[in-house]
Amino acid sequence: MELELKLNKRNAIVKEIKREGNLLTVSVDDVIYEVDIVKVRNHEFSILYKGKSINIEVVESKEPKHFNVKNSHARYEIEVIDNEARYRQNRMQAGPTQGDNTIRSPMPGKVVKVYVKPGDHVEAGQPLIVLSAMKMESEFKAGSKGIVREVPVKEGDTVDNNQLMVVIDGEELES
Amino acid sequence: MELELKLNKRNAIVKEIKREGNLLTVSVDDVIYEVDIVKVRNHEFSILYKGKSINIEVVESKEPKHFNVKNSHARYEIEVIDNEARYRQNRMQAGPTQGDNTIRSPMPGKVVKVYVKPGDHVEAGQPLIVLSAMKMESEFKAGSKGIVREVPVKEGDTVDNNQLMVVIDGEELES
Amino acid sequence: MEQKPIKKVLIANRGEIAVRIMRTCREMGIKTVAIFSDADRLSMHVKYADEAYNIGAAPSSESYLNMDKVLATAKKSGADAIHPGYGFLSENATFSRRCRESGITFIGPSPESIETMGDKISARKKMISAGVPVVPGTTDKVTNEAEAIRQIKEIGLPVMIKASAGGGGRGMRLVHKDSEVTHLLRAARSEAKTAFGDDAVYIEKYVDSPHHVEFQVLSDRHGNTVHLFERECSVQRRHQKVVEETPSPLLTPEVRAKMGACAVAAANACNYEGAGTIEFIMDDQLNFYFLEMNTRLQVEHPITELVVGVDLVKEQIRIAEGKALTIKQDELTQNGHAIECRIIAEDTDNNFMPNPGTITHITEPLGLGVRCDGYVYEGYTIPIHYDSLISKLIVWGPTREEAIERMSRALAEYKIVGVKTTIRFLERIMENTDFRSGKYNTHFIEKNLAFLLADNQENANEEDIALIATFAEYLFRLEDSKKTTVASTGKKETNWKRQLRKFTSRI
Amino acid sequence: MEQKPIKKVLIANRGEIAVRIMRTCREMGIKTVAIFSDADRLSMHVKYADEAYNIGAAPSSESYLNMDKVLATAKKSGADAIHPGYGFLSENATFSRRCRESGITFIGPSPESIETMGDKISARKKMISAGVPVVPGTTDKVTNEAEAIRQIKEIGLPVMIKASAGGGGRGMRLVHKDSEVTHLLRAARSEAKTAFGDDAVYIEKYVDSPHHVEFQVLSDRHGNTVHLFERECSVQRRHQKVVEETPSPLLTPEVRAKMGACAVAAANACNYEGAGTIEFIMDDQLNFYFLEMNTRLQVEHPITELVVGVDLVKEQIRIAEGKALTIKQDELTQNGHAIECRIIAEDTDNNFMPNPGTITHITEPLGLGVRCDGYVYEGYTIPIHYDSLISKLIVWGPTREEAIERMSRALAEYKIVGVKTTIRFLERIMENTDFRSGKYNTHFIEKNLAFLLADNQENANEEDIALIATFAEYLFRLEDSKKTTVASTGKKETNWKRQLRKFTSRI
Repeated sequence: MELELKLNKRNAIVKEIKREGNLLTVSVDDVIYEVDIVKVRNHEFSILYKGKSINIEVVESKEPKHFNVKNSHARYEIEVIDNEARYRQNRMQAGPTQGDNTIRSPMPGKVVKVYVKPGDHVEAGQPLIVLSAMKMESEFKAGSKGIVREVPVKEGDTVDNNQLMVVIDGEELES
Repeated sequence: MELELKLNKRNAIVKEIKREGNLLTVSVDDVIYEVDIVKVRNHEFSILYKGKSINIEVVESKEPKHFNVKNSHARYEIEVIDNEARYRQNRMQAGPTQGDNTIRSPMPGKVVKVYVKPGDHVEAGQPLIVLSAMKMESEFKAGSKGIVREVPVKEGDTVDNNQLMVVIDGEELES
Repeated sequence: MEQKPIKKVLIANRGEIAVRIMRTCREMGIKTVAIFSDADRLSMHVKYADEAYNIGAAPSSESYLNMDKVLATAKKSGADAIHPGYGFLSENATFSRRCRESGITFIGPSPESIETMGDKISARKKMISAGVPVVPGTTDKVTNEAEAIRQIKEIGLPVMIKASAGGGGRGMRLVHKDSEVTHLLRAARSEAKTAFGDDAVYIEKYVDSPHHVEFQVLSDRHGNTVHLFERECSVQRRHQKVVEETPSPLLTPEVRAKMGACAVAAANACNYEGAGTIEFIMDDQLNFYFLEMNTRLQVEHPITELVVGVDLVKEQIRIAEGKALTIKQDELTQNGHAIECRIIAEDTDNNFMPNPGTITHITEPLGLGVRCDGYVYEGYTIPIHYDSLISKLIVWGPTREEAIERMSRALAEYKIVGVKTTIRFLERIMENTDFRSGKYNTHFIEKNLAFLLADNQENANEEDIALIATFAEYLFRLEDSKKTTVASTGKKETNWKRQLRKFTSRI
Repeated sequence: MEQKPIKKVLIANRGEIAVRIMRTCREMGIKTVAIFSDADRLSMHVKYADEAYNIGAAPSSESYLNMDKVLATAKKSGADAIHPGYGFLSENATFSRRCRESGITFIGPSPESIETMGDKISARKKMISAGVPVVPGTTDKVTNEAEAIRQIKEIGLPVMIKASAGGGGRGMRLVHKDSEVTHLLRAARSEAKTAFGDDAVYIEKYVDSPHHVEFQVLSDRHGNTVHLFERECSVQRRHQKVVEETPSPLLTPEVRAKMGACAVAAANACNYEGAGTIEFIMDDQLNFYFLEMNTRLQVEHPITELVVGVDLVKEQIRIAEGKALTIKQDELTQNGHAIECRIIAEDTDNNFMPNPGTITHITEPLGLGVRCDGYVYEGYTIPIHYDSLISKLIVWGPTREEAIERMSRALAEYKIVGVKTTIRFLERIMENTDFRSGKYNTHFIEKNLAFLLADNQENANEEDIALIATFAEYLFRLEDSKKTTVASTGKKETNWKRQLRKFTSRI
């Protein structure tokens, strides 16, 4: 198998060369690695590479095919670039993304204030909604000018992680 | 739902009377209990009964429909008596059980010695097999007189928990 | 005096502190009663207690802060005492009074002590009369310019001018130089006038590069008070303590003795009973000033326990029973060094946003000199309604250096998956030279923020290894998905299975 | 003398002790190398180490005991020292010698010390010449009856007569009364003659109701030796220690001082270097006799660490580096009380059969004064090949009583699902009056077995609650099974799902 993975600005090709039990030989771009790799539990890998014992946590993030990867002292966000991702990337390059004008909750919380309703004109930077979690309040602002299309939450609602809170129509409509 | 449960010599009938969210009302024989019961994780229940906070561990044992149940200071072995179990119980009362002459491993281990082979006549108490686990050896003896029918393990084998090691034919054949 | 043994304690709190208090009760053979809101049925303190009662809806105001319900539950359960923990009702004089009126022992100070120390002005006056240094400044408001300038001269620069009616930073000016005095004073008064319709001001000495050093005290009702030395709490972010240690790397034995005497005097001045903390602000020259008194157990009390060898909750209970302290001041010593790190559910990379959610995995650090006071467990969902403190990691070592090394080791062992935490941020604090040298004040985090947020990248290979692990994750999931076909799905399907299905359906 | 700093240590061990040693190495900034057998790829020590190398098949003889492979791995990894832990190669003089010959620092004593103390006869003679009391008895074998009777008189009853060529209990007689001497001596000699063709015997004082008390020592190569007081290890089952505590509830300060001096003399007599333990047997009158010396770290070393405040592994490493001890005997004190309980994977209800298997859940106890040195984790399968010790739970308290209460509390918090363990058995020990009063000897478990195996049943309601929980388990499973239909199953299916399916297919 071969896979394109994106880490910051780097797009790396990882290719399986050989696999025998725990021993996996792969190339990462031009470098060949032979590692002893075992999945300890859902999120945890134990890797032995040239004798070094490395523990790596691989957790899928909110975004599909994005992984938060941690070793003992560094963190990486790695994206799997497959055909679907490439298609999405191309679409995003084609025009302004609809995502810019969508406010989603970055964490579970309670909606304590909603400043706008569908049909309102908003300017960039205008406060839209206030979310409270763990005794801290966070205000969310419009990313750019537009018209509020949808506010699927109301004051007092409890929202989940990554839940849609406000949609603003900019120049183009969501497809 | 109604269930017959066996705890030592007691056969108790537990019957669901009402259930609303975590609140479960049941009768145990003639006594009615209202409990707040939640399954915390696979093996763990949290029960509030008349204010008392009780943590109970319910783990299925090797035997089908037998549960090892623990609270903070006592252990119980509880068996679900359903039609299948009743059928089994009746059969067992009808004649000597085949199980008496079957040696199974009580734990994972390594077979270090096999004293018998199929066809051997054995006396009650005669050593059949030695299992080693965690630096301790345990010897298993014949429960009664008979003829060795099967020894599906050999020296050096690793056995799992509850794995069949020796079968001895007594007066009757296994059905 | 009357002694009243405590047999059953209601803990009017939740989270790690409720569990910590119950641990000591269990060791003392005292029964424990938990109270819980609708959001906390599966919280650790409910499972840990001997008894547990629901007292209302998730918001604190409808449950943990509802005095009527708390007191009614104490009555119903037959609890003879209430331990308030920290936060919630712990520094509420009314609650202390209502406990007394209900015949329930409040494990904490009298309402009178709480009231005296809870009001900043009255506390300041008490301290002055007890001979405890306070931040130099005007005791009453100043309404004319000449008097203000005279006061500023007397206090000495730098000073902070604060609008008497003020708040939120308006009408406030920091004065560093003589030449600025008149100009800034007028600016402050004018802004105050506009904002609050009142140009009266207070003037206070401004403590530059301040250190936050606090002293633990214990007082019984028989007139005995001891202090259990200091805690250095200068590692703060937005006035929230992040790391605490004892002994303070700053104090000399002489200053320690002077501050300890002041702490005892402060407690005695308000007829204190129980465990309390005198907070001081200190400058680089080790001048110290009374800041406030916390009339309750502190979050960071465990570092004192490890270095002094005293169970503070046990002492609180003994004092509340009316017993005399058995601890003598001259028998107390500081043995070794202790550090506490607060493990908080927040996203340090995203402006320290709180990060509630479900713990999918937790491995707590173990071994010599490591104590972990937490309350979350695998599968537990941290509610959005309460504090974001997940646990406190406390280590002890014979020296400060060894304690820091041990803390680094323990933080590296600490694994929490499912919510973002401050663990890595704390690891970076332990690696920071300012922290390691012990030369830091309350500006520490602000000053070192870039360092603290950065990763400690070792070499390029590691990036490749991370890529390989991700590759393997993708590969293994793909293989699993080929082996399994889920025909229909039910509630019992594990998260892992559900994610797997979502994931593979996208491939 | 030469000092050689240690930068990288190979730990020639596995399980909890390997992890415990690595923790200290990490705190000292020393790199660690793990070795592992085929059965241990996922063992905690492999994950904890900086480097890890496979050294062979599962049986110890082919891996952890294979000196060639261990030494070759040390060379390959560039380790400059080897820590043997306990068990395996830790008391192997040949291994200590081969390390020395390979230029690798052996963190432990010289081969000569190991040899001297490893041979019972030579150790006994060394002790006698060093003035350390040994169990009174004949130094050489006795071949005639008159001489035997003379010796028995000299030693004093009760005595044990043992066949010189013997073993397995044959030719052994315990003599209590004068009137039995001749009769039992003849019986022993006759049986010895028949069994071994040799009627020579040894005679030893029989220590009735014996206590096992041991002293920890540290010796450097500069001639300094200190003892770190005693550990009481009389709670044993089949000569395996189960619970250890310090201080011993038995010793007086005078006897403690005398034993400590003997322990130091014993270590000096064999030119000891490193951490070692002198084991004594003691009778109810506090007469004590040298039993043997363990020339390595003990399983129960943590209780000493908690009470004396010293990291013994750190001291071992410093001594091996050639540094002089910085600890002075007269600065050492026993601070408070510590107890260790060994958590073992065995079925106490089924003749203490070992119980390897997969840990499906683990919750370790936390909080003030609790230390847990373990190595298993959720999802880990304990191999059948090695020791059944899962972890050691160690508590500290200011007094013995408080330590016992804390241990009870901690044991109650300790949850392990998937394998049977000694946790409940240990809880019962903490509840036992003989143990609580401190009046116990090595017969303790045997004497109290019925109590220790019994449950502590409170009332009839509890039985009903257990029935209700089982009912709910059945009910919830049934409901889940109705919601889910698994069409095909793959490898990734969780245990829970698989069990559910097996279970419901039977309904």
